[in-house]
Amino acid sequence: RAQDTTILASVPSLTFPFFVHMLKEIKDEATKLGVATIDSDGQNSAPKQTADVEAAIVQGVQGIVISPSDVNAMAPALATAVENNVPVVTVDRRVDGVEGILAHVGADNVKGGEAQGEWLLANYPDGAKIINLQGQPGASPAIDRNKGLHNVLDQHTDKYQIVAEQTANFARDQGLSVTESLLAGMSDPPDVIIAANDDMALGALEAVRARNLDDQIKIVGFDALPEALASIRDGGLAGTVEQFPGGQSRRAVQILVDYIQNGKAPEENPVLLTPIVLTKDNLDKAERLGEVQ
Amino acid sequence: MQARKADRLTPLLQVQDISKGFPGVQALTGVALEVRAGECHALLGENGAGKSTLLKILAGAHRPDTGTITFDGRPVEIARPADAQALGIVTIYQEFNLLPNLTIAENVFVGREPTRGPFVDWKKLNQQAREVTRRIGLDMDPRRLVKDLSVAEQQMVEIAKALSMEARLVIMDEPTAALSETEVERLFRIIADLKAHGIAVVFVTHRLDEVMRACDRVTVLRDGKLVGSAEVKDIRVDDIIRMMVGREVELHGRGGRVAHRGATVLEVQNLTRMGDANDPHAVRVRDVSLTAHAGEILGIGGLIGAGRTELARAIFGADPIDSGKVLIEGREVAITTPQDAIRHGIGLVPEDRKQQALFLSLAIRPNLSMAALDGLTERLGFVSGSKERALVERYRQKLSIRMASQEQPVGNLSGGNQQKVVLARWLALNPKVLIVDEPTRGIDIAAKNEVHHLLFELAEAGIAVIVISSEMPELLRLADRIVTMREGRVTGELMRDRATEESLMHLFTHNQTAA
Amino acid sequence: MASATQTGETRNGGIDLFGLLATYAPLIFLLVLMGIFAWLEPRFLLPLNLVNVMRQVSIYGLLALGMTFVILTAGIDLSIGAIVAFAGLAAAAVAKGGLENRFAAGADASALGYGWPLAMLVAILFGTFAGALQGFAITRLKVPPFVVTLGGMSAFRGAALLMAGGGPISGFDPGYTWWGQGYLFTLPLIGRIPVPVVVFLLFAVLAHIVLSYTRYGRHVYGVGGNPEAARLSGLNVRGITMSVYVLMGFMAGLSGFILSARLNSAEAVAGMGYELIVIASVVIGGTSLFGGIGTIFGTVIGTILIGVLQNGLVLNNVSPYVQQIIIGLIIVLAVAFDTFAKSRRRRA
Amino acid sequence: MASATQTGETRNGGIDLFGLLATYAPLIFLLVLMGIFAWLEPRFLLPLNLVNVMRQVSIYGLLALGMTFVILTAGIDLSIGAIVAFAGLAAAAVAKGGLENRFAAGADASALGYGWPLAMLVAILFGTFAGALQGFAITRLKVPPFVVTLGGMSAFRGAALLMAGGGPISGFDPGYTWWGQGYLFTLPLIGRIPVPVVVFLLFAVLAHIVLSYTRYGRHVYGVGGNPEAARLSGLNVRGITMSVYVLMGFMAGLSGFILSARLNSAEAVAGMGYELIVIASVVIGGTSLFGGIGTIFGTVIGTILIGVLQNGLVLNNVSPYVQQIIIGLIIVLAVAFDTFAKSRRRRA
Ligand SMILES: Nc1ncnc2c1ncn2[C@@H]1O[C@H](COP(=O)(O)OP(=O)(O)OP(=O)(O)O)[C@@H](O)[C@H]1O
Ligand SMILES: Nc1ncnc2c1ncn2[C@@H]1O[C@H](COP(=O)(O)OP(=O)(O)OP(=O)(O)O)[C@@H](O)[C@H]1O
Ligand SMILES: [Mg+2]
Ligand SMILES: [Mg+2]
Repeated sequence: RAQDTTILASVPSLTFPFFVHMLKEIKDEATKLGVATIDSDGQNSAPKQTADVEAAIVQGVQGIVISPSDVNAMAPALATAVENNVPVVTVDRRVDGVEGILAHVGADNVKGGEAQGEWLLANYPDGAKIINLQGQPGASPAIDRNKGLHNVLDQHTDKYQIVAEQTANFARDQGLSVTESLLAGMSDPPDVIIAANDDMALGALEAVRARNLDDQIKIVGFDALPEALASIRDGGLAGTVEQFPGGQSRRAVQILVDYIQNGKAPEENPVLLTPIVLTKDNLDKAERLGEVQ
Repeated sequence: MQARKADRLTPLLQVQDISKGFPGVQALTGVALEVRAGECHALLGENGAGKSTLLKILAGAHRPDTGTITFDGRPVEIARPADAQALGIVTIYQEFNLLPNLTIAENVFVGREPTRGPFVDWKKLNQQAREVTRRIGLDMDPRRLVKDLSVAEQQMVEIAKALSMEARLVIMDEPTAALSETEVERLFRIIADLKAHGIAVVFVTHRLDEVMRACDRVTVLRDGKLVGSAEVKDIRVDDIIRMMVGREVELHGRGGRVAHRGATVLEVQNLTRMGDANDPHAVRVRDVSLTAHAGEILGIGGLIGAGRTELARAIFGADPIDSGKVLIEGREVAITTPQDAIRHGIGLVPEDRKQQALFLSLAIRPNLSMAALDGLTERLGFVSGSKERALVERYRQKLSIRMASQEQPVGNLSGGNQQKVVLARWLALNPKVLIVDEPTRGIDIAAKNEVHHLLFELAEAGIAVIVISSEMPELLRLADRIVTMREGRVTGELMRDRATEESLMHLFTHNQTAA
Repeated sequence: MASATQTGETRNGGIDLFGLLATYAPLIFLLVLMGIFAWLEPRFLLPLNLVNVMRQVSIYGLLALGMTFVILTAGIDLSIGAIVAFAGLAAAAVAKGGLENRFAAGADASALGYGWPLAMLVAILFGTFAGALQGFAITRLKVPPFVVTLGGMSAFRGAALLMAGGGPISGFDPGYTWWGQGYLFTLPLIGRIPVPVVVFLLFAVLAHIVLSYTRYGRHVYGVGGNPEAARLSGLNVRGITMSVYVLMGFMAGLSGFILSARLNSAEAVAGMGYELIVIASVVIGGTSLFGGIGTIFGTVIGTILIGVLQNGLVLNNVSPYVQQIIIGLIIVLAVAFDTFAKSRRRRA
Repeated sequence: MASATQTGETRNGGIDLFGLLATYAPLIFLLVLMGIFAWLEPRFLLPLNLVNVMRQVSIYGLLALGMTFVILTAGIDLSIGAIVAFAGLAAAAVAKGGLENRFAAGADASALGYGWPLAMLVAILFGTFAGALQGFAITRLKVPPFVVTLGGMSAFRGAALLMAGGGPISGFDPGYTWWGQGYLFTLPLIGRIPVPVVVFLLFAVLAHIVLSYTRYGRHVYGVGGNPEAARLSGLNVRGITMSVYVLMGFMAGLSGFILSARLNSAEAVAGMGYELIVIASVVIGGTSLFGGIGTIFGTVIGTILIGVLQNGLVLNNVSPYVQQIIIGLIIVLAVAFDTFAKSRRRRA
């Protein structure tokens, strides 16, 4: 009966490598458990993801693994799913105000931002000047990661001074050009650049290198993409935040399939993985190290 | 419109000391105009004299810089078209002002559509439109879209629109330019009818015979200044011309031209072009055969919608043909695009200058050289600036095109000079066959005269010239031989000496083929 | 439209097949597409699914109605996505009684806030105002619509972000969410009909009547066909042009409200990219970007076509990447088909 | 084009102030803007910063050159962002010798791959091909450019995502990255001049020459100014229209290559939203969306203006939200100013 089980695997946007990886992991795990999947790309739009969920319900899927594009906006669609007795497991991001979500597996972005902050405290005990490269304005991961960073730093405003806070829209070229501009505008360079994702961090790295400031300025990204890991390995980025998307995804699928096939609800819920900052020293903890030759 | 018997002597409209400047041009300086109720008043002048500008001021399309307007004895302020309409000043503009995507009926009553509740009353609208269009002899389904009409048909819609209004003064800016004899006749009857109802008409034309036939008084402008006014009965055409041009212009002669027909250059055999596969009424050109000879001017005459333009376009490869052959110097040639036509030495000066010939966003130089660039191009596709300027200069002199500089935007040349630029574009390719469609539409007598003589010269130079004209005098003056068309068919052919207005009109309106 | 060409009648009153084909090309294309999807995946035809599709398109649809007016005047509006977000946030803020208590849950929210009627009103006012602002720039500063609304796209998005302080506002009372999630009545076979669908169809009928049977509507066509001529014919071209952007703004405001109700949340990134989807829908529906030609009927079809496309591809589990490729191709093909059909009709 | 309208020369050969104003309106606007930024933040004028700005705009600039040709024919191309990503990935794949070893670091990469010359070639071929495809749909299927390239935008992005499988390809050999990060020579006061800037300026000069002095350029203006007249003058309207999209594709391909070299990485999301920035630049430069009017000089100014705007706002550490609002307003104002200046000049 495993064969005729089909689940929906939906992520916020496949334009971000992070979610591409997440989707891939979900599918792999599903295949391993002999479960078919329907893929869905939210295309950064709650209505689009809602449409996909609704279509899947029509399709008669037995379960849904989803990383909601928005905590609130996806609630109605997932509520419908629950009403139709389609079990839902959320990954990475929660959904608010829906009764009867089977489980949430995640390491939320605020914690990730906090991890970046903690890394600062640890590595710059006596303070630092910081450039904060924020993600796409208004997008929930951008908001949460930024919030996390501030949660930590705002308690030590005396020592840790954010000299510039600009958005680079999660995009590498803007990470580069914005950093270029900021550096040109500063009499003395900052100590650290904190970026809300690896793309922007890697862009910033190119800018810093171009000014030969790479040994003065440390850069921390977010998402632990293989490219970032490679960069850390080769002494580029100082670090990145690992949220174990693969682990989350696999765990989520296991929980869901276990419930569908054996009616067993998970004992622990929510399943929370604490994000960590990866550096040269603990690179071995990186989930996707394997993908880096 | 209801009759109002008005005292014929007190002026209905009095315009004093009007000046209007456009950036770079002073279009009008201290012009005055006086129009009496129930008269037809001709406003004359060369291209660019300021006629349309003055009329647009009366219509509320332009604001004058200075000057006063008195209407019905009261000083009035005409700020926008609506004001003019409120006063009963109705205008037929020189450039068409129809809404292409609306029906004939909607265009006639635009802004005044009969409504039932919040809705347009279509039945009433169409039936009222029918009445008006019938009155001016345009018998067509009022639900047809205006964009599907020919130039002349559109002009008739304009007239219908004007007549449908509560008019006291009807302004007509070159209404006959796009019309052929029969419509012109009809228009004159309409004007007479208007006068009878005490409605005044201001009439602009470049055809002076029309002034003599239909108008009571004339006012002449030159270079935006008033030259004078006169009673038509007191003056002769030559006087008017002297007022307009400031010198004598020989009008009727053929410049001592004697036709000597050379070898056959162009031969068209059984050419047919369907307008639309599934609408038999739309056949544009049916089974037309004709020949054009070197050194000869061939005229093609007909009423509007006769298919002349369509024939010209088909020969030139601008429209696809459904059957028939085209031979150049005896050899059959395949012409499917204008490029083909040009390669085989055919040129076409289209009927609608602004829409089909001019590049209004460009200067005179690129406009004139556009078709001839190949000849001016050197290595790597570079256009030789010197050669190009030389070319433009040559034709400026040859055609005496009045321009300030080659870099002047072609848009602010007068109609006549614009037409010369277009002609020059084709002469620069020295074609074997030159087809000119309505070559003098909307250009003044002096310029017209020059264009005519130019066409004579071209024929002398051994080019086969084909002239399409809706103006019979022009046809009779220019052509050595005239082919007549009706409903897409050739209805006859006359040598010049045998052709008269009567014989032509007969062929335009009857189907039998004369020798 | 009571014009010969649009009703597919020939001059001589008979029936003109090509005319009909030209008029109904988008519909034919839609039906073919639906046929294919139904054949590949019978579930596609389930009433539940079709109702879903209709609800999904209803917001695009509302926008497309306004866009039809804009494009008929040969204009364009790229700012609607931003206005949707902007208006949605405004409505949410009102409903929550200010930005402070943005996450207060449903129950007490209604207590704090000013209720949905005011919220809806404010959303519409914001949208209309935004539209008027752009209409002003277009008619008075004489800046082409593409540029003005490109600027507006950036400016209003910025305004929305500023207003939201980046964060979403969510959790509205049932009266509010009813507008996006509620149902109005139940039809036999089909089932419950969602509110947004009804709103969309109501406005569609209204828009059709206005465009085809009122002076104003006819004048919109006129202005689109030839502005200068329209002016000289005594039409108030500026006013009419202004009005279509105001109308578009009104629709965007309303859509913003309904979207927030549907998602039970308003955020600054809402509505991103809607402008292109909506313009595509309108053009697929046979409206000419050069103005003067187009119908509401076509727009409705075009909107549904895009919705069916997205739904059908997901239903058939097509890879998301491939989906984008197919959608791109279909958009071009649909318009190509329409153009071809029109060209076979009596040439203008 | 060297017409009175552009060179501000009057009929009587004298100097026409309004003509000049009209010609140089964008430049004037740019200088004013730079003045303001310099006043707010003196570091804005540092050679280093100005060089940065030039490098940042060089890629938009290359695209804007192609877009000028397109818009001169009254066309538009919304697909360039997607093509940039697509071409960049193609180049990267070649340089890395396939998608497998996408993160292999610099050194060994060169060993594996086929080197930058082939990579560059492939990027340009991909771009050109994409352009040709769209040109075909526009000239043969008679689908309006807006629609075709809207479809292309979706389709090529999908293709890029498919190709990249979502992940970036990065780490190229020095020969490759030189095209984005290298320097060609050093100027006295200014300092080292980046390669992309030189490439941009070279192509700008080339484009200017082609448009102003060659038959082809003339034909482009002709087709844009009045297609029907162009056809009747024996111009190959289809061919010319086709060519501008091919040209645009070529530029997009080249830009994709240079962008990947600059970022030392290629990804499917590269170039998102470039189309609008680029179109804005061209229009700000005084090119008319209705075709037939425009200059390369204006486009260069327009591009720099956008770059200066973004850079200046960041330098002054303006809130990102407010930045979007300001950029939106400036775009409209710049074009309004240009329109006004032109309207005061003798009408063409
Ligand atoms: N909108 C305008 N902008 C600039 N110049 C204009 C404009 N309209 C007319 N002109 C100029 O004003 C002068 C008078 O033009 P107008 O059209 O009144 O002449 P006209 O007597 O009607 O000529 P025609 O017999 O060819 O119609 C011309 O030099 C023309 O170039
Ligand atoms: N653009 C058009 N759309 C539809 N029908 C047209 C169009 N132009 C002309 N026709 C029709 O084709 C026939 C021939 O028109 P055409 O213009 O060739 O006549 P013509 O002899 O050139 O007269 P004129 O040029 O003075 O209008 C007429 O029935 C006319 O109504
Ligand atoms: Mg005139
Ligand atoms: Mg004709």
